[in-house]
Amino acid sequence: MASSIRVRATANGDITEVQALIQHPMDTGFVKDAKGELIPAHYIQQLKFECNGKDVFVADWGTAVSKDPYVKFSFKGAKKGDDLKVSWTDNKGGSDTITAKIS
Amino acid sequence: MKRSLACAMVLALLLAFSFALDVAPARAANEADYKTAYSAAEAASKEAASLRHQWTVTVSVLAAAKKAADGGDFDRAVAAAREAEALAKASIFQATTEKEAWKAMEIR
Amino acid sequence: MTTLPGPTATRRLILQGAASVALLGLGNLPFGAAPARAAANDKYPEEAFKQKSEADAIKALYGQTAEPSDKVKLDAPEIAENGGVVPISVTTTLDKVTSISFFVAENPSALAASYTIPEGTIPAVANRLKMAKTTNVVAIVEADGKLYSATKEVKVTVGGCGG
Amino acid sequence: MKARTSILFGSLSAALVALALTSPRVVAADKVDPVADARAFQNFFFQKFPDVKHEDFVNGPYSMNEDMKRQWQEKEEFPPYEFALDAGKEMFATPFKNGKTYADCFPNGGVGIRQNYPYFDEKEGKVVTLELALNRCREANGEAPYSYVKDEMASLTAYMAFTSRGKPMDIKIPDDPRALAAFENGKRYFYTRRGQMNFSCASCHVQSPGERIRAEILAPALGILNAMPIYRSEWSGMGTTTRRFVTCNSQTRAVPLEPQADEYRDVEYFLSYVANGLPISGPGARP
Repeated sequence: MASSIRVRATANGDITEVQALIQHPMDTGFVKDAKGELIPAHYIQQLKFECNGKDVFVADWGTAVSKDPYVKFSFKGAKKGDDLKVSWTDNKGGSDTITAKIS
Repeated sequence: MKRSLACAMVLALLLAFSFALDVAPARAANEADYKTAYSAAEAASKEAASLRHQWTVTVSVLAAAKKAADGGDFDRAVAAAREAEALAKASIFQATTEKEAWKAMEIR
Repeated sequence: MTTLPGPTATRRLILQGAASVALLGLGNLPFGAAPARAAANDKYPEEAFKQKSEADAIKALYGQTAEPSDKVKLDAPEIAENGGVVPISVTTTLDKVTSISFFVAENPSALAASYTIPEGTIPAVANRLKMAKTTNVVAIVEADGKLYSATKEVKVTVGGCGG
Repeated sequence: MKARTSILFGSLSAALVALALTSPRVVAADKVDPVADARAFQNFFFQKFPDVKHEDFVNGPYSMNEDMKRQWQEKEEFPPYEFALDAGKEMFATPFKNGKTYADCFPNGGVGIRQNYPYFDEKEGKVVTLELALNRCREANGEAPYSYVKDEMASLTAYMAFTSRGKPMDIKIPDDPRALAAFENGKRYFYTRRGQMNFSCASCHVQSPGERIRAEILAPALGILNAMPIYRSEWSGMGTTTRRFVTCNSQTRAVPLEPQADEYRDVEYFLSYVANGLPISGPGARP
């Protein structure tokens, strides 16, 4: 199955811009399904970006983050070809990880 | 232009007439009253559907009428059936007038 | 365009700050004097995400109150295209930034997202949040141990003509 | 009950007002002339919105409002339909049980042809839309057809639309009376009022594009299908043309027709033809 994480990391000069889109329902636990039962909360709690063995960005998310969440940030100290490891864990113990090359 | 305004007038009359029906029966409605009101409403609703101009509210009010009748509340059931009939008739009127009226809006 | 928080917003923040301080006295908040959130702290701030009000969430997360600052540039739409996907981003010229967080005041729980900004990461984040209704979006930046905030009201309603 | 009848009178007054509003029109000769219709349709929008670039009309509400356009551009940086697009590409590549693939059903392997759909099938004497052709391809290869309103169909059409991005819409009407009748039937459906709200597609998308309907801005009718299928934040999911027609119907409280009903196929034919020349911008992201 293709990974749930799409990531684009482009380096120009010393600054690498990172964009990530993650396929996840991000259910809040307040929404009812067609049969009227509450859909239990199911959302990514932590998303971590590591590069060259160091955390470059850690996101702690609540239920107010949109479905198929998106985040954009930039950081210094990396160059084209370095590996960027992206991993997330959700409140049901689900998780996924991917390693992308900085282009 | 004059002609389409006239059609709207007829639509208004028709609705007023159906609205008046609501208050007619004095004694409590019984199953027979419900049956006649419901069948009239169902016929109008079927015709609206055949013209492919059915309204969602007609369907829901008709269902409400049936539900009320199943619960034995025939007053409410008859009122709902009458309203469903009025809605269905209005949608039939809409279908027939629009057969020509749409041209008024067309970009030429 | 940065909108400086109007006097009412600042007064409200201070008032809420005062209220929560009072609450502190009652020992309601488990860790009143929590240390400012260190950058490397990876623990998921469970408590902060449970707080309903924005002031309590800020208190639970950072243990202090924020003061509005025009160095925090919060970018959010005037009228949200859709309450489920509201693009919100923040940039700041402050330095030694260790954390950035977003709060949606009248959401079921105010804290929406909190980001740890390690050394070497540019203090700017863009994300898409859910908003329950028209309310204030507050961005908080923790720089050199102090908190700075920017607030903007975003209008939210449903679309379409009914059905 | 009282609320319902008051809404009824409300819609009646809306009807009266709308009827009075429509400017007087001389009844045109009833010879169907699609070329003239398309020119008049496009000129109406070009004159109504002189500062909107012609190819921008395909961006629907975003061609009408700056604040919305900014939110759209931010979404387009990493659009929410990425997943549907990748799924569609994968589905297009995976062969059916009998070894064939979608590419065998479509000219040019299904790549870069979306701008020619819907087309008039002279054998069948009816309009065939892209969604219908996809399901017929599945059935011809022994596979179960997909729902017209669910994600699988949207992923397929998203991929095919993506391969045609930027190509001008190019719908042909053969010199066949049945094709002209289908075009006219589509036009009639577009302008016919329906539902208790007594709105036609034109009431919103011709009379008041650019205006707000609660949180949303109404899209102009010109090029309104060029971005299909669309990822709608409101549905937080993909939507095919069929799903859009069905939901528009229920919003005006009209009972929707069955998917790929003749009227839906014809109105798609009409709307696509009058948008000839405008670029395909699918898949799109919308509020």
